[in-house]
Amino acid sequence: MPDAGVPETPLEELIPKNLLRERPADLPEVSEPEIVRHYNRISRRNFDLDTGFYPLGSCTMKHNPRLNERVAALPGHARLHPAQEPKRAQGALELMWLLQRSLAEICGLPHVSLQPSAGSHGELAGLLLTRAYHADRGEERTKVLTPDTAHGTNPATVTMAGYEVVKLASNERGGIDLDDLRAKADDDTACLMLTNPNTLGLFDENIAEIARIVHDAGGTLYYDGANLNAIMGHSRPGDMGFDIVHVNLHKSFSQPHGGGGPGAGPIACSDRIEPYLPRPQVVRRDAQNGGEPSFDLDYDRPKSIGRLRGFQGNFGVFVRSYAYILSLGGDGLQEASETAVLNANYLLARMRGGEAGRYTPVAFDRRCMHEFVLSGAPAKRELGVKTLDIAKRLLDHGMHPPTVYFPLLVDEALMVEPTETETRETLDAFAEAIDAILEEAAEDPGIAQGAPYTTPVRRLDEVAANRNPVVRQPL
Amino acid sequence: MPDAGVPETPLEELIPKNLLRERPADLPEVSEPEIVRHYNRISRRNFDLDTGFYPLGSCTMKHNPRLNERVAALPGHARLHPAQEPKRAQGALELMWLLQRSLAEICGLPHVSLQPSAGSHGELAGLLLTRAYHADRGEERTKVLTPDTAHGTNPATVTMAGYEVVKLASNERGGIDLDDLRAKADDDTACLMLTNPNTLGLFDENIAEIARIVHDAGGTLYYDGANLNAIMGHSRPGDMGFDIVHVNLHKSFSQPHGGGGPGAGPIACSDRIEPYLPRPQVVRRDAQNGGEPSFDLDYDRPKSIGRLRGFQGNFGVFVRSYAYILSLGGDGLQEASETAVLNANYLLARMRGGEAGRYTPVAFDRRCMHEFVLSGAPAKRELGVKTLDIAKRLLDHGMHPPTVYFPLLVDEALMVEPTETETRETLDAFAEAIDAILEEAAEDPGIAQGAPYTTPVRRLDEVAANRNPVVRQPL
Amino acid sequence: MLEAIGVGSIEELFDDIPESLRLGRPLELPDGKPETEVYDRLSALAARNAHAEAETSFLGAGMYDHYVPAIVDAITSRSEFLTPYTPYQPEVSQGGLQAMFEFQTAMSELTGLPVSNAALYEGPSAVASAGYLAIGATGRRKLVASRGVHPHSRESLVTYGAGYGTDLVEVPLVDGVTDAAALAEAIDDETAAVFLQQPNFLGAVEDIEALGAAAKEHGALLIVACDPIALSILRPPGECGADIAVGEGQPLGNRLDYGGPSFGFFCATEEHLRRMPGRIAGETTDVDGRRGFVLTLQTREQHIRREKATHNICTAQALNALAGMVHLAWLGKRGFVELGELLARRTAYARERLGAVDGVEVLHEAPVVREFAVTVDAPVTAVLDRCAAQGIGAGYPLGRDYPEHENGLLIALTERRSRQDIDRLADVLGAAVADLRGAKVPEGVAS
Amino acid sequence: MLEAIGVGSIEELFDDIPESLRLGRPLELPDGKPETEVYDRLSALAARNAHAEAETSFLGAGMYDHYVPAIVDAITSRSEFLTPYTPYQPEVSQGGLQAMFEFQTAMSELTGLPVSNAALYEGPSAVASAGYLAIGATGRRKLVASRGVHPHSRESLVTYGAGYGTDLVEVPLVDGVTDAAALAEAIDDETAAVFLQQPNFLGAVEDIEALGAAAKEHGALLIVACDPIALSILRPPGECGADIAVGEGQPLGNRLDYGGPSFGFFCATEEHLRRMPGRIAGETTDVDGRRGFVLTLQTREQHIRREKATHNICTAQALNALAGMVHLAWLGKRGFVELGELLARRTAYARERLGAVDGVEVLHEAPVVREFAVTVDAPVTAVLDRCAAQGIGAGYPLGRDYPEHENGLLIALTERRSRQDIDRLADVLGAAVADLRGAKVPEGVAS
Ligand SMILES: Cc1ncc(COP(=O)(O)O)c(C=O)c1O
Ligand SMILES: Cc1ncc(COP(=O)(O)O)c(C=O)c1O
Repeated sequence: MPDAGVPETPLEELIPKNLLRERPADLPEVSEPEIVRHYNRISRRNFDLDTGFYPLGSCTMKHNPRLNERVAALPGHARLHPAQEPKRAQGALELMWLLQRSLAEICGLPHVSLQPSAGSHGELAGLLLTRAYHADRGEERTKVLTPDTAHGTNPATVTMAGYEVVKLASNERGGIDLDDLRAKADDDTACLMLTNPNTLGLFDENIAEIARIVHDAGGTLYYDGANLNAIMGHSRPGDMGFDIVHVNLHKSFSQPHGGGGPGAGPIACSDRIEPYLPRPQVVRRDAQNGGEPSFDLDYDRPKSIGRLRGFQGNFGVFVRSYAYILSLGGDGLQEASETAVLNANYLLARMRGGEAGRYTPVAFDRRCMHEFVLSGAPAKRELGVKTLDIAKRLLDHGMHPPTVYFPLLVDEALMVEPTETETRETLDAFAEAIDAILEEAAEDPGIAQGAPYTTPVRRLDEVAANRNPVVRQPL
Repeated sequence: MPDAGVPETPLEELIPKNLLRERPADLPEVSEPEIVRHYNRISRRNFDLDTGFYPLGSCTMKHNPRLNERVAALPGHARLHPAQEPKRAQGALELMWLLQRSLAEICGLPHVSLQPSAGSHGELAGLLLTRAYHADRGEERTKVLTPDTAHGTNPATVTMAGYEVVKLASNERGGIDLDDLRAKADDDTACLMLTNPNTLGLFDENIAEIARIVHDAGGTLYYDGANLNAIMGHSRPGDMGFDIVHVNLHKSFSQPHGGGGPGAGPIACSDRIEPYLPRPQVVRRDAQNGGEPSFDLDYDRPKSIGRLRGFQGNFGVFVRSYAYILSLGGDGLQEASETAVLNANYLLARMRGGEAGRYTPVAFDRRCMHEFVLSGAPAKRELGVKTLDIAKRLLDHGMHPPTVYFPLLVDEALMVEPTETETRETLDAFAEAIDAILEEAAEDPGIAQGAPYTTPVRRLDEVAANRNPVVRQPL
Repeated sequence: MLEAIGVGSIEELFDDIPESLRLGRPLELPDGKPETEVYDRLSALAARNAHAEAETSFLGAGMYDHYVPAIVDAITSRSEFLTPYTPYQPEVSQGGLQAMFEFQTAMSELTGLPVSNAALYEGPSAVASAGYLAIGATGRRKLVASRGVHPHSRESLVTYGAGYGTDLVEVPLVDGVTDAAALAEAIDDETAAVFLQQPNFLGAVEDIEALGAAAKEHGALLIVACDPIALSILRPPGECGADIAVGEGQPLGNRLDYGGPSFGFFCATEEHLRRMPGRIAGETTDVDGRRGFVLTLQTREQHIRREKATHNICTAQALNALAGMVHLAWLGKRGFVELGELLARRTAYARERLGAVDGVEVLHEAPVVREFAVTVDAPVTAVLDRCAAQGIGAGYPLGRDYPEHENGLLIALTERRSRQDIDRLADVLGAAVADLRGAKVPEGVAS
Repeated sequence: MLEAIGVGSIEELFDDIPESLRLGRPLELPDGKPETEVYDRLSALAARNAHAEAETSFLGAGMYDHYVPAIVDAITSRSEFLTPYTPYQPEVSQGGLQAMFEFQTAMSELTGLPVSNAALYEGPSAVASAGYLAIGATGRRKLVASRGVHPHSRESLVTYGAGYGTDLVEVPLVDGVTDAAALAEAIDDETAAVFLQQPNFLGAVEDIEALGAAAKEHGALLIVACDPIALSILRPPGECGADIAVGEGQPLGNRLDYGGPSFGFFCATEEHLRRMPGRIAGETTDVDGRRGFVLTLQTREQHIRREKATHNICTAQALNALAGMVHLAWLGKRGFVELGELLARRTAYARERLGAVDGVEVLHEAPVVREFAVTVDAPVTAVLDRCAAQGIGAGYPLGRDYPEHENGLLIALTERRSRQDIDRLADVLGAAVADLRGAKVPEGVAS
């Protein structure tokens, strides 16, 4: 600790004793080398994307370029105080403005707010925008439609935003059942929240019609951008008719996932939603006298839904994602989506054959976009091996399992998203591992049922953890 | 690759074809994520200090503070060109000058050159200085004395510097046999190279007498600073009578070892040696008009032995070591040595008992300084388990073995240097591991003989590697 | 690969997208650039920010320029922590889970409350999330907040509250601290929760226990937003009757980053465990009886309970929470207290020193830990510009958030601001005020 | 712990040091400082250097401001590579050993020679070490070096040679390249080795094969120091008859660092394998038949052979060699060639552009890859100062090393210096020369 350099007044003379702590917080008291060893050691008990294949569906575990970490760490970014006067933070504001413009172009919607901190935060913003939009028109609507394939954050957000969930059925192609939609879209419908391609990895071809139905009913259309990685440069939510979009910068735009964050969930929207965007908004002001434009935080937004959080959002994430967009460029982003879709379809094609084709068939027999969903139901039925067992056994093969048991629509679901940054060799190895696991299970299902064997710990007792929660080290 | 931005002239028009490469170098052609995965994966096949105990005798594997990496990476250091004009590199030169002054104080000798790149480079400098010193006096001496405990670099340096090695015997306390020294020190003696404490971890109490004998014979006294970590702030080579000292910044001054470098081996010397120091030398020039002093590179050193390498030395290492010296301060360096000696003696005390005391007794039954040497001879004789076997079995205990089979003087040597940055718990665990190995070997020597079992690979065939060297990937 | 799929071109893979919805042109973004050019471009942008390496900054207002120890970067930049996702597969996520468990333990210690989650996004949204919990727990819809609560937190409460239709009643400050009488007055049996901040936005240490009594009386939850660094020396909210303690985690191990990413913490009494938002790591054992950790009480969460979840949060700020934990471990039990003491002493010195400057008046005399408020006798924006020109970020102007303190200035310290820095601030600020005293704010300058 | 040892105080542990040799006072160094203060102190020093982030630098002369890709830092900062020592225990050092093996493979590819070691300290001392090998291999003591060899290398040869008593004969350059006739003349049957540099110090590409013929004739070893980046497009020394190729590895993945640490490489024909200095990783198998790597041919080394070792080197520059390897892998087979082509084209452009500037004359017309020399018609030190004031590091003044080119300037490019940078250099340099033409060097300015 530095020398205070000022009088060593007893604390009690500065702050009344009854407001002071009696006993210090019981923190560890260890030397720096011990801290380093501790965290280095436990770090090795993690599986990570930089070490192995991580086809976690819906999560877009693409490579995280280290360049982005480097530029985010520049002192001009990392040590910039969020309350710095805008005129002394022009670089940061310009960066945010440029990112806004880039995302607007990618989403096909003119306005962007970078404030939300993750996808679910963007969803909440989206529904609050919808509410403000309707309120401004004197309407009060109470329902939000979500398909049965929706990610859990969608319905959870609906509730948080004070709406009621109305579930939509899927059709036989995995898209929205239009009849069901027509039946449910009415003047109480505030919004339809949709992912497209959806969580089955399938593009809903009826999207234009869906948009028409919702808009005709007076609702807004919200795009859950978790799957944007499939369509960058190919198709834009705004062009599909969506009013509001969130983008997960930690998915399509390469912010590292950090073991569960940080991320960011900027939202893009159409003109009619714009007045309600969160406050403050980053704006460019053109110079009166033909000079350089300047950038500012605009608080003067009387219809704004207000703040969703402190300061200007997860700026460090913006730096990384903007660096990523600059690195790839428009051409590179388009190519990234193409390769993501190519990789998924290649892997799907490989897995249509072999043991996988038999025991874990694709849930909807179509070509997929950037991910696909298998059903482990036959494996469960015929081999006695559940999706969970397959997932656990994959760990012994040194790979991270796909997302499992989601979407709910698919029995024993395995949701596979390889991303564009994997090689064909890796995809082949994955397909082979699944085949090997199923083959082995046909011989002896007990092996998968007891897996994993080679991990730092084996299957953990989650029931006990829930029943008798120990959520901190006892004193 | 950036756009050239200039005409795409065919290469052959710029450089004659016969001077151009016909086939490109066969480098890997892989994507960034694959490179990251490859190196992350193989990195885990290394044992490292940040993860476990590494008591490699003579190597001072102390904790490497990450602060030092941070300050070395500041652009003002990391992107400073070595040929920058001194007036535009004042910060770097001042840092070097401050490091020189610090090392001079620690070594007790007035002059320092930072140029040598490691200990052995410093040794070479030292003998070339000795040669220049004698030559300047019209003397030509041909022999350098080294004790039988000397590190291999000492005799190897003697040969490289064009001298002949004369070996000195050790006495029963592990120090230099004074009679042998008296017999061998004569007017052909250029130098005595000594480590003190020596490689047995023992301080040679006769050092004043040794210095007298060598100096009387007209030789110089060279201090191999590998063991400086034992005595910082307690005793100084200059005060012991040494003329030239090298300091391993990668040992006592916390530069990370990097899997075998980089390091740096600055040398300190007395007034009489100073004229011969390598060129250029960092100097401070006081301002004529009472202003700030400035720093410069002094090339005008007519008696200098010249350059030992390019530019100014391993500056990045200087930054780290200077940061380390600032962090610890004079008080902290002294305490570091105290704790290093305390830790070694504690561990030695622990190992005097138990199985270790019986099968791997300390080679010289004294208190030690910062390290100590055990002899595995009884283990070999009585258990059939060699020092190598014990070392390999330690790997299964998750610890790096001590230095083995050095110093040569000790049969089946195990040289243990715990350093000051280890905890008592770690020391205890090491002692227990050795006891466990020996106990196990008493039951079944085959276990140690076949060890290790839990490492990425097991014992490797070094004989085959030597006999039929494969030193690159075949095309 | 196309062959294996059975298509002739990559284009074909996009056939499901109706022609009319295809973009049909390249994105209007520049082409990709090599790493070196991207680096140069971003460096050039970064160079246009007056950051805390370039000026001596006394800005605080919720985020603080603490020194982030080098080991924080070393540990959080390890691939093993940086690149996995949420630990859905605990067998290969013990590193992250154990770090969460340690974090929960530390936050529980800091706040004096028995349970902590593994972090939310950041401070103000954590305050709003606490409001959401209170509404669910009490079935009431009225929220009462001291004006000492961070303006961003109060705004977030209003924004979030728009969804479920809450009222926010604000209670004024007197002499820098929450007006106890007005607070008691504002709380009634409809009140779901009462929000205080410790220290409050003006830096003053509140008497949480005394203020909270009225909340208890009416069955409202007492929710305290706190600066985790101040909890090194202040009585923890859990010991003052708080039901929930939340806050901005940035001061623990996280860079300023122009406002994020950082983390929000959320601690509560045992009673609210099953209503907590966000991930929680719990201890358990594996089939071989080895100790291990899992994400626990997941039935609170959106991926299991969907519309019945207690919150919608999914991706949070795990890496930032790890940074916080490493920082706390680095400080250590003793060092953490020493840091708090250092700040309290330097802040006391600074307030006295600044208060003695002509044209600068201390805004309140309440006890402070690391931040205090003054009023300058000149247009504050102009004063700040003058200071900035001398390389000093003199503080946060209070005018926008507290119109009653038009020329108010909030001045924050960290261990990076030495006594010499404080003295220099006093000199530079004093000179600026002296110069500008009586000057009018030129139109359009106040933002 | 003292009790376990059986002493009463730590002091006692130092009893072996005679009283008269104890320091008996504290070291005259400041007391230890907290991390934040050390950081500030070092930052302040760093800020006083005109580094390549702060100016547009055309300095080269053996070290170059290439872009070091971010993954190099990410990989070399991993504890697993950063903190172990030399892989004495191969079972737990396969990461480092495999990296060495890959590095050896890459350097062998670059130089066209079959064997490489795992790196030496840096360039000039590697040149000197090659001289030492040549003397051992030939039993001769005369060394011949072109003046195109880096002055630091030639100086190091002299320094090292003082030990074993060698003569260094220097051969002049004509028209930028080694004077072939003079070289042939200088070589005789006493010559142990002939040293050339590719490209040479003035940036010129030498015809190694033609020049080397005389060495072959007299049984002298041909030793070529080379810029590894230039080897992307130049005929490798191994294909030009070189026995040994050495060089400064900094341009591969290593920061400028004011001159170090970087690495030196050392490749040779099979014949010299058992005389090579430094570590060498070799492939083998373990007892279970798995592929693995070990340090091999250790009987060359000091720790085994002591005074009979082929060199004294111990700690070398393993981490820097790893950085070089990662950089090469990142560039890739194609990218590496593209880099060489880019440099050759920009350098050709730059030489033409600069040559057209009034008062600037191209020093030689020999082919160049990434560096070229000019003479300015004004005192070069003053010219450099003018350019520096405009934020341009215009190059390396040749005067100290080549008095015959008093106002010579060596100008180097990397992929970081764009065409715009070159144009700006031309303008700024031109203006400076125009201004200073005919001016006298003020005394004491030339250093
Ligand atoms: C389809 C889908 N929607 C929404 C989310 C929520 O996004 P976030 O985790 O960023 O809050 C996710 C990801 O986790 C998702 O996969
Ligand atoms: C006693 C001793 N002397 C000299 C050296 C050589 O030092 P370096 O490896 O830095 O060349 C070492 C270390 O390796 C050593 O332990």
